[in-house]
Amino acid sequence: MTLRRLAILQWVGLMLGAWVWGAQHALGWGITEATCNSGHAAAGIDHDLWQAILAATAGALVLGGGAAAIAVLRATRETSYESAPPLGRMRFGAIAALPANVIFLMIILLDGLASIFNLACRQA
Amino acid sequence: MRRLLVLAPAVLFLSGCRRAQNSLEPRSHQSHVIANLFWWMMGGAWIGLALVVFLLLLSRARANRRGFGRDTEGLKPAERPGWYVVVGAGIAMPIVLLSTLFVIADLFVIRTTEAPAKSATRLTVQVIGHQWWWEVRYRGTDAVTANEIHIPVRTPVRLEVRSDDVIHSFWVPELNRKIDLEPGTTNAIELDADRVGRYRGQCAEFCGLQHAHMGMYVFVDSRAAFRRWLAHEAKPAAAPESALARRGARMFATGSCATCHTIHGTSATSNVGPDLTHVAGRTTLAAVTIDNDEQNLAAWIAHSQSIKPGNEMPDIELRGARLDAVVAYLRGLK
Amino acid sequence: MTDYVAGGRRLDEVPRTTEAAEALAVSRALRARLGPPAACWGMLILIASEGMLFAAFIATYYYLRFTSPEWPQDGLPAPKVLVPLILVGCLIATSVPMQLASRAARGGRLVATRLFLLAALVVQSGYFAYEVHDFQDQLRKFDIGRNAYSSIYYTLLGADHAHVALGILFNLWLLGKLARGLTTYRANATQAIAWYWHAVNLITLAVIGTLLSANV
Amino acid sequence: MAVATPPTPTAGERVDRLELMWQSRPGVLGWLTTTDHKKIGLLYFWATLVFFAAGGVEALLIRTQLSQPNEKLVSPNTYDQLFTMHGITMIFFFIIPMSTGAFGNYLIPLMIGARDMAFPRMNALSFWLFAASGIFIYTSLFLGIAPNAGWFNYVPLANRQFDTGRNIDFYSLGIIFNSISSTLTAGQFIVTIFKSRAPGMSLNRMPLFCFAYLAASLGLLFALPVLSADTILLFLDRNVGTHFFDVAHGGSALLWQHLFWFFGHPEVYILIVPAMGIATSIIPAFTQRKMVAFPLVAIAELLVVFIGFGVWAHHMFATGMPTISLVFFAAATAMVVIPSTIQVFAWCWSMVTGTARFRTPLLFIAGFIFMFVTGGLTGIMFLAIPFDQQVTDTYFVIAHFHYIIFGAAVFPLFGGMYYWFPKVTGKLYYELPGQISFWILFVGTNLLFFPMHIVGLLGMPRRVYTYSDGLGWTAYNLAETIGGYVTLVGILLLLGNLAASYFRGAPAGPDPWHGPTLEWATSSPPPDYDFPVIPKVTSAYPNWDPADRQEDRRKLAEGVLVLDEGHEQVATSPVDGLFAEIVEMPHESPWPIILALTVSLVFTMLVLQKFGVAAVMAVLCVLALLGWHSKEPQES
Repeated sequence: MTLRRLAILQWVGLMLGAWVWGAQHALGWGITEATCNSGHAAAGIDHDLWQAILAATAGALVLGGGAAAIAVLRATRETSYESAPPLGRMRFGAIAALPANVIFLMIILLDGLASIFNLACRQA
Repeated sequence: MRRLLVLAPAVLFLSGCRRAQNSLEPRSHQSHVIANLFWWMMGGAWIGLALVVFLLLLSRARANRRGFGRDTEGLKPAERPGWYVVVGAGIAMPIVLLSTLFVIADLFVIRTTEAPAKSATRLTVQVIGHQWWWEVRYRGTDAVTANEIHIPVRTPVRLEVRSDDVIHSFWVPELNRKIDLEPGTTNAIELDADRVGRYRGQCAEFCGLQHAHMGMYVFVDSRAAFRRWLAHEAKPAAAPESALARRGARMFATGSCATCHTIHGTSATSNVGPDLTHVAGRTTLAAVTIDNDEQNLAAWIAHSQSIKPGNEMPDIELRGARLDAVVAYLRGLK
Repeated sequence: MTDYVAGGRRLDEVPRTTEAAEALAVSRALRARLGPPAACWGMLILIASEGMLFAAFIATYYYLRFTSPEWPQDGLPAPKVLVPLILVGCLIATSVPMQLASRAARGGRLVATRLFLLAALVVQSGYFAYEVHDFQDQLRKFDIGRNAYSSIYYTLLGADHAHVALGILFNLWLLGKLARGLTTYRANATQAIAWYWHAVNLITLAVIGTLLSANV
Repeated sequence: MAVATPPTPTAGERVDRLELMWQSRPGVLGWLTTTDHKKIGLLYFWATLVFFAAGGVEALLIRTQLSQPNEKLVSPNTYDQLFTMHGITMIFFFIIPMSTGAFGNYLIPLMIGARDMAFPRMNALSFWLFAASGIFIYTSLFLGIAPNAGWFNYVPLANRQFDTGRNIDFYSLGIIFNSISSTLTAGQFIVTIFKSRAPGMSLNRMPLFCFAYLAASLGLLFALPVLSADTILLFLDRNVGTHFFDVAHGGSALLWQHLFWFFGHPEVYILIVPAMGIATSIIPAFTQRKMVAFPLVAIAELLVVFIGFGVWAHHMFATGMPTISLVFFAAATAMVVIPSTIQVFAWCWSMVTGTARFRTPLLFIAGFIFMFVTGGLTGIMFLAIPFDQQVTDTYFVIAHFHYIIFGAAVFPLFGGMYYWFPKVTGKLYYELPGQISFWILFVGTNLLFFPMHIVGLLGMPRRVYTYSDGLGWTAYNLAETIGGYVTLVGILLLLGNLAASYFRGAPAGPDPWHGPTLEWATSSPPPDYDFPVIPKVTSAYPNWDPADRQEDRRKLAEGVLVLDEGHEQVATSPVDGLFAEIVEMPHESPWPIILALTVSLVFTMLVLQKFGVAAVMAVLCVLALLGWHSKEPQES
């Protein structure tokens, strides 16, 4: 694998999950507000369906990010995360990306589960 | 006289009654599940803390050993165990535990504490927050009271709360979690008490100078007693009986009192302050700040600003016989 | 000396950029440098913080919209669509001369830099003048204190115009500097200010888009 | 005869030239115009200590008022101003400026092998703005019209209708004023960490301290503008007649809370992350062991702030939002814990498998871990929405966040004061009093804050100026008050110890702890130019690479990377630390303090509602900026 593609994969692994979760968080919350508030946007949204689609897409993308990180890990098997850049830095980034993506995936799954399981617009 | 007989048992019961607001002494299904949730979480918390303290003590016990794990002397400590600990105890374990807690609390427990659906309960009580007292109305009746809410025992009650000025928060820990009183929107919460008694509550959202003195009592009565109370509360005020009280009534209607307070069945119909139609039937004054007896009532009328500084009611220029008259009248409003 | 390597480069390859005080030296120094100067990073910081400010205002707009039964409130007229869009188009077009100016400066071409900046400045000033005039017109129709809609409408618009005005001041200052020749410092400034304008143009697009969304 | 070729200067001569190039003006004028990150760090340190004292006095007055039921020490009005100012002071004028302004300013350039910040004059500006904003907001307290609606200042209580005085205008303007300063500091750190690292210090070789400060700075940069937006809207509502928060005219009261907590929750992580950074620098030094799972700790420090942006509504669980909205924030609240657990176990395991020397700094870090875990475990409980709704706005929450903000955010600051004291002063502190001060603080803090959990569960709401007897709160409150005074004793002992050590301490030498990072590679206190040679970096623990330090000494003799021909600093590429360019750095300048003065004039006029005059003052600011940029580096 070329160094350039490796670099791209490393940044995808490190950044994609973060962006995806950010978007899913804002959108998902926005959908609930739009569904339950008096504003126009409430018109005809099937809340649970949208949340399901959103969570599934976001989850898949985060998994993609994780896969990218793993690819970098395999490609840099014989370098240490302490060794010189760019390879050392890439391995470093890939290692760091794994827990990040796991965490983002968990949040997205819990979001989807809870927003669908709970009754729409019941006041907590 | 008959009215006195009705109220007497209640008064006797209250005199020997606890005044606490302890979230760990649940008196309703809702508070009960919340308290259970807490006890479980606290148990887990102690275990977690113990684990970390153990590691800290372990490091202290093994401190100052020569020649072990000094990167700086080329004696590299093993790397792998550290990774196992961090990934296992630092990532895997908490993810499992936290997800479990999330599912239990926010998917299942929350079903019990959520606001009830509009049609779910037969009785609906409206609570309107004011700086710094609670206005209480009973949907479908003329009953209006303040700071002392009566509900029937073992009966789900839908409480609809909103605020007339700033944000307050309705909180009676022994009966349920809290709910904010927002201006412009109506929030709801369910009260469903297990047993007869008096439960103390207090405003929980900072709402200005006298936030500290914005208490309330929830009286959980037997269903029969509640029906009697509600029926009586919905009636207009009793006519003054003694001459003194009649004089007080005139002064109330013509004086400054009527500019803020309502007494049903009289010309006083202003809604700035609490409704006084049955003020003598309440156990406390000024939102559970002082007990409702003759001296306190007189003191409150004459010096409310020194009892509850900054509250909306000014010190009234009534002294001596004139004050006694108004007090006599109000004490008659059972 | 020459055989020393630090941070992946032979030391004699590394330029002393800020010394350059004359067009040719500037272009040579900047070609030898890696990546944009700290000035541009500083500008990125400003852009990030201003971007968040507008993000907050725009979020406010939609939060108020979602929570109010009618929008615009009190039957106020929704803003006109065509003219604002054309104007924003003109403003965004100025990103081109700004970018060209930035490249010219780094290439040591002083005259070109001045001309591109001037071209951009003319359009930007025209846009600003019209918008200020239009702002006053609208205030006569309904004022900022009418309701929440009018409040957020004028706040968003006013904040955006303020940023355009600031950019115009930047360009004036820059032209003043460039009147006394080209230095690395001025080349860096041109690059950073070009970035500022790209950001302001995008922000303007977002703001106008938000305000026009009242029509749908 | 080699007369034509001048003799190459010796190392000594080169150092003399650096001295000459970098020395700053003597005396008061030198301090007013300095751009030296170390001097600015010290200015921050002293200024924030003053605010710490103010906030502490406020806290003790609050505790004394609550020591027993129906106490009448202060009036309700005074009490409201006290707890509001206590919150504002400790967050905006003590912890943030102490951890970023003081520690960050002093240490970041030393840790990355730079000679100064990327924007030295902007650095000075941010300090003077900070000082001015502090004076600005404290003026209101001395006039008796301080902010009085709590540090999160909910509307409508804070709006004109219910708060007619100037109090809240001081709040909104003071907050914006202070945000400008914090934003400058944050941007400063981000650019410095990305652009000024010594060549070769790629991201995977950057000290964890810098990761932590990068995280905190990014957090500030993206959170503060939202707070400014919120306070701007409030200022407009109160002074221009807009209706953002006015329900009667289509506004929303919850809007304030959303915007505020979008800032407010990241803020609490921003408070804690520098503390984590200090912990990750003290632990390796006192265990002589590299941090376990370095990459995970690094990413954890960034993640805790990033995910912290997604949890804000867990401060609003009782506002009656729909359950399906709340769960998004509850889920994030659950998972934001993971980065912290990663770090806790990394710290603990490093201490277990290293050779821990429990000197005072490490004691404070151990105390920090204990307090952080305690506060964290109560924090976890808030992801259970029903329980959060039961205890929110009670003393249970007060207990939770004081364990985090005092126990976890401030203890490492104390530990750091001891740890870097030899570097800053060149003297050793007294060990025994140091350890005693720790134990007093540890006991006092737990006595002060632990009973708050119980009293909260017993139903005591926060922000009550008094309470009546017979609710079962009295004994706990008394205990808390006693704990408060014990804590005071501990702090006084700590400061007294440092003061005594400053005058009588034994000389420390450059590296008393055999520390891992570059600040220990230069003399104590560091010279104005920080390092005679731009250091070579091949790992995240450069001071434990003796070969590289040898090479630095050799380079000095040969004059390689000494940069003694100008007031110069290296700039590198942001990710891999490639050597990008050599840039001339600005000298000390009067413009920062002048600009700060003009800005304070603007804010003063705004709070006096003299908007026309304020506009004129704004023109002065522009003129000051023109003066600032009148001189270019190559002209110096």
